[in-house]
Formats: sequence, C-alpha cells, structure tokens
Amino acid sequence: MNAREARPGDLGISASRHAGREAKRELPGDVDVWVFVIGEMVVFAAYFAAYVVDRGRNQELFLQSQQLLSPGLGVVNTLVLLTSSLFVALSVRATRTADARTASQCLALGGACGAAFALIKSFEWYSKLRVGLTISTNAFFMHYYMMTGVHFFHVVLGLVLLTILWREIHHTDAPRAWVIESGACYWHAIDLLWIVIFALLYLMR
Amino acid sequence: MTRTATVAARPATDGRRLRPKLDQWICWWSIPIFYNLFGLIFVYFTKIMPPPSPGLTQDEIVAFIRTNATNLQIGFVLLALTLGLASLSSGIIVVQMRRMSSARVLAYAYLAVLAVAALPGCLFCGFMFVLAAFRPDRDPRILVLLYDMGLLSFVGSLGCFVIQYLVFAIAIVLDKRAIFPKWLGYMSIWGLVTELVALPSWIFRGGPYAWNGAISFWLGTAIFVVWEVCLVVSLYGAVKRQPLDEILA
Amino acid sequence: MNTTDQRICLWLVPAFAALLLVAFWIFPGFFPPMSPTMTAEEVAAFYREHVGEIRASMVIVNLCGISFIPFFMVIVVQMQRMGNPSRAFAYSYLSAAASGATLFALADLAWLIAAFRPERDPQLIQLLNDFAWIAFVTPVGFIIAQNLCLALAIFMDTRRVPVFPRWVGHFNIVAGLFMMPGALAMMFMDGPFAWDGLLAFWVRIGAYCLYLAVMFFVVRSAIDQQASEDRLAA
Amino acid sequence: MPSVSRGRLTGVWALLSIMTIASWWTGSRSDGHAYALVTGGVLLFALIKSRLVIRYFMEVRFAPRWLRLTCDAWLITVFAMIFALYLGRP
Repeated sequence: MNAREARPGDLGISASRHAGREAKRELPGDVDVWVFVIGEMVVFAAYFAAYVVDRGRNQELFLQSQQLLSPGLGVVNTLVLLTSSLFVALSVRATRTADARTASQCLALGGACGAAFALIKSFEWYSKLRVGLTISTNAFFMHYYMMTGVHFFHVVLGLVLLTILWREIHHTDAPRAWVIESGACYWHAIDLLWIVIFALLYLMR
Repeated sequence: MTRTATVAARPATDGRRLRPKLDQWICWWSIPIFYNLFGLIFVYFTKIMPPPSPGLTQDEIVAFIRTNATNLQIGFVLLALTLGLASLSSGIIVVQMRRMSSARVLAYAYLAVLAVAALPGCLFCGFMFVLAAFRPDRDPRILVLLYDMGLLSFVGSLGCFVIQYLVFAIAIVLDKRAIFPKWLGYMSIWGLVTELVALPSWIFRGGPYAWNGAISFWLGTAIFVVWEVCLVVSLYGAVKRQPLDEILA
Repeated sequence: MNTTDQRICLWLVPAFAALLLVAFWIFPGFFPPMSPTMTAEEVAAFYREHVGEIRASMVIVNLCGISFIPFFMVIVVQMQRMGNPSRAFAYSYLSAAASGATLFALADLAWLIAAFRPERDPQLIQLLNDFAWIAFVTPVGFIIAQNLCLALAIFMDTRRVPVFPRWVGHFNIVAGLFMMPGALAMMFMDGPFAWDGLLAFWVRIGAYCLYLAVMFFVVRSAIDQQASEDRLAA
Repeated sequence: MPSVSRGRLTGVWALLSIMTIASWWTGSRSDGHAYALVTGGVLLFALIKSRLVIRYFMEVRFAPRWLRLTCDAWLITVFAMIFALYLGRP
C-alpha cells in the first residue's frame, strides 16, 4: 500500500503519536496484516462449520472418538500458547517504551512457548498415530488432524514471523513499531483460533 | 538480403513512445480472457467444476462420461487451443515482479513453476477425460481409472501451486517499492493454505475434504477466485503506475 | 558480446532435426499414420508386429524430442534485444516453450510404455496408444502462444534496424493458424481432423517443419546482425 | 499507540488460564445427558476467552470502530453458527 510509506518508521515518531491517542484511535499494526488476519479467521470459520455439521450427523461416533484424545495435553497446550501470547504482548509494550532489552527477552520467551506448543502437538500426534488413530480412522479424526494440522502450519509460519521480529529488534537501532505490532497481531490470531479449536475438538459434548 | 530492403521500407515511427505499455496490456488482458474461457470450459462444457463426486459407482462414472462425451471433447479442444494464454499471464507477472526490490530469483521461480504446473495441474486432466470420451465403450474399469487420474491430477497437483503462492508472497512481503499491495502477498498465504487442505482429497471419497468437498473444493475455489480477481486488479494498478521513464530508459 | 553460444544452440537444430527425421521414418505408424478407427486387437497386433521399430524410433524421440529448447531460448535472447517496451513477450515465450516441450516427452513415454509389454491386454495397449497420439497431435496451444508472442514482439520492435524483419511476424501467425486444427483430433475418429487426417496430422507437422526451417535462417541472420552490431560498438 | 498496562496484561492472562481450566472441568461433566448445557458452557467460555484475546492482546480495544465492529461480528457469527449447527443437528 502506498499509505504504508507514510507510516511512522521508528519509535520516536510512534512516541509522539502517543500524545494524540485520545483524539484518534489507532490501528495496531498495519491495515494489510488485518486484512490477512480477518481473512484467516473467516477461513477457519469454514473449517469449524464443516466440523460441527459432520459432528451433528454422527454425534455418537464423535463423542466416542473424542474420548480417545488427551484433554490434558490440550489444556497444557492452551496454557502454553496463552503464555506465549502474553510474552509477545509484553514485548510489543516494551517496544513502545523503547525498552529493547525487555522487548527482545519477552519475544524470545514467547517464541520458546510457541515452539513448545509445536513440540507438544507433535508428541500428541505421535502418540495417537502410534496406537493406530490416523486421518483415515473416521470422520472425527479426519477433522482432528486437518484442523490441528492447518493450525500447526500457522504456528510454524508465526514462529518464522517472530524470528523476523526478533531480528528487527536486535539488529536495527530503531525497530519499527508497526512491524512488531503486525507480527504480534498475527501471533495472537493463532492463539485465538486455537482457543476455538480446543473447545470444539476436546471439550464440546 | 531481404533484411536491408525491409529496413528501408519500414517507417521510422517510435511506436514505443506512442503506446509504451501496449505489450503489458496485451498480456494483462490474457488473464481475464483466459479465466473466463477456463470457467466456460470447466463449468459449462466439461462439468468438471464443481467436480462430480469421488464416491460415484462404476456405472455412474461410465454414465457421466457417456452422456457428457461430446461436451468433454469440445471443452478440452478449447483448452488445448488456449492454454498458452496462461504463459502470457506469467509473462507480465514476471515483468512486474522483476521491478520489485526483492530478488529476481523469485520472479524466475514463479515463471518456471507455472511452466511446470500447466501439465499436471490442468492439461493432464484434459487428456484423461478426452481419452475416456474418445472411446466411451472402453472397459468400464479403464474409464474409472481415467476418471480418477483426471480429477485427482486436476484437484490434487498441489506442490506447483504451493511454490507459486510461496514465491509470490515472499516477493511481495520483501518488496520495498510496493509494486503490489502488501495484502496481496498475505492473501497468497491463504492460497497456499487452500492447497494444504486439499491434501486429504487424495484419501477421502466423501465429506468436506474430498475432491468435491466443502473445504477442499468450494472454499479453495472461492479463495482462488478472490485471489485471482485481486491479482488482476493489482496488476492493472502496477502497470498503470509504472513510470514511463522506467520503460523508455 | 560473444554469440558463439547462440550459434551452437542454433546448429543443434539441424543436427537433432535430422535424428528426429530418422525416427519419424523408422516409426511404422506414421506412413500412413495409424488410424483412430483401429480396434484394440488391431492396435495390439500392430505393436506386437512392429515392436522393434517402435522402440528404436521412440528411443530416439526420447533423447531428441526436447532438443529444440535451446533453439527456442535463442529466440528468447533475440526477443530481449528487441526495442520492446518490456520483456513481457520474451518471458511469455519462454514459459510457453517450456510447457509445450513437456507434451512431447509425455507422448513419447506413452508410446514406449505401450511397446514395453506388447502382450498386455489390448485395451490397455490401445489406451496408451490413444494417449500418445492425442498428447502428440492435439495440444497446440503452447506453440500458438509462442508464435503469437513472437509475432507481437516483432510488430512492436522499435529499433531502427529491427531484430527480425516484419514478415517473420506474419509468418509466425500464419504458421500458428496452420497448426490449430491439430486440437480437433480430440473429437474426430476420421476425416481431415482425425489425428491421421490431412489437416490435423500432415498440415500440422508440415507447418511445424517448415516453421523450424524458416526460423532457422531468420534466427541465424538475427545472430549475424547482433554480432556485427557488437563489432561496431566495440 | 496506547498500550495496555503490564499488570492488566498479566491479569487478563491469569483470567484466560483460569477459564481454560474451568472449561476443561465443564467439558468433563459428561456423566449426565445435559450435553447441550455442557457444550453451551464450553462455548461460552471460549467466546469470552476469544474476546479477551482480541480486546487486550490484539489491542482492538484501542482500534478504530470498523475493526472493533468487524471483530465482534466475527465472534458473534462464528459462535452463533457453531451453537446453531450443534443444536439443529438432524
């Protein structure tokens, strides 16, 4: 977008913008990333709908299959991802106050939690596959593997983004606030989608 | 030789100055023309979009091919004649991608991967259905094989397009000259994800993730259409905004 | 700039064309071309009878079928020398040439696979034979796109001394038109548009050969022109 | 850019974590046949958690009106759709 060139490029301008915040509400990140995030949310809504429709057609099967999941791992993973989001949010905050040290530390912790999520998820898949529960076992597991799989892809993409943000904070003198905000926004969206997936796959009866 | 005679006869008008973007506009028009033809071929004539179900019985598949034979043939004759237009669309996209500040390697990768994709992702499907329609009296088991080969290559050739979306997204995100809007790059990630969720069409013969399913086909196609429209519009803007001195240099 | 590389690619054309002509001559199914109306048993009998010649000819095609790619890339290089506003047509030409070449490879595979086990179920031999012929004769869209891009690029060439004379553009369009009927072989079992018909086979192949022959000389003089321009500039 | 305070962020995180445990507990109350009630509770928790993430972590609280409305519209549509499809199953 052309508009982006006019965006504040460094923390100094961002801070001066800070003063006028009561007058004008600000968009966190840039518009482009919001187009992306909202699009992702709409696309995931389609996966949710497909799941609930299939579930309604065969509720008994879904209830029984659900019992074969490990809700404990699901809860742990939710907490891990929430913690990751908290660190990333704290990092964005630190960026705004030009506290580069805290910003990069929080971002690293957030990334570590994201990686832990991916590891736990991989372990969960492995333990399911080992006992013969595969994508073609039944309709429930088809949705389970597809939804968690597509989400996993987003987590990996998000980790790549967090790495880019980390470089931005570390290797530039004045990290651009909108870059950090945009990346963080995407990461929180991944967290948000997981909250819904967790409720649908593990909890609803 | 003849060359000198032709040169002398040629008026020395500078057509480039008069219509400096004509070649790009011709290539640009090839995209809406090609995708309208694509719709005509795959939706109206051959009825391969939306795809018939993977769950059809042998008799139903044979009936689909027999009642549809002439339409399949007309449609794929059209495709055989016009698929080259897809090359023209790569041409202009590469020209615009090369203007980006991001590396040219991505533009060339885009060109190469689409040159590869034409066969597995589109024409191979045409061959399979034409082979079936050409002799609908073949052994029904062979017709079923051709049906599967046709539809699975059409819906399931994912890797080419994953790479297409990936290099396009990376090029736009890295580009500092804002040739294309940044959101188009992000949208290409949606496109990439639609290729991922089409993976199960290699496994399932029913449900939302089958090759005619709500997610694998309908959602994927909807996103593709939105992406393609945005691409055409952004491409128009990119050519329009391209400064003349860049062309005449 | 040195034009030796382009000249080598150029002279690969007659060398490989000669080999392909030999293959064309050996293949028993071209004089006359096999008819689409042959039954499965007839096709299978044909393969059993001529298995040696089919293998010999198609192995040559396997090696040489893609051999015009370097020549097409010489055309791409020459297109980039033209006084066109952008390189859009040159890139389109490159893409179309690459996509089109895959089809020769595919047709050749089907012929060779059919000849690999001639004792296979005749229906399957017929299927592979149909596949080979249809992939060989019908997908003309890429060569048409190539010719169209080259023609448009020639018409828009604003150099005072154009890279290719204007008539080459018209020639490309006409050659493209003569190759078009090949696509109709997807629909017809007999008549001029069937894959053994006058228009879909002979006219199309004839147009392609004539096209290559003419382009050989035209491209050669374009390279000469480039070499003499480079000498003057040096 | 206005920021949520550190304490506020940590508080929201604690709330989200407690609600995660609570929804787990709710989801495991499957002994009876009040499935619709359990599911309704689980979805309500998920809805509140989603909105908290959007408002505080994604900072939509401070965002322009169009974005706040879009996000709320998404939340309402998605959860209404899920619950309606769940209740209206054949």
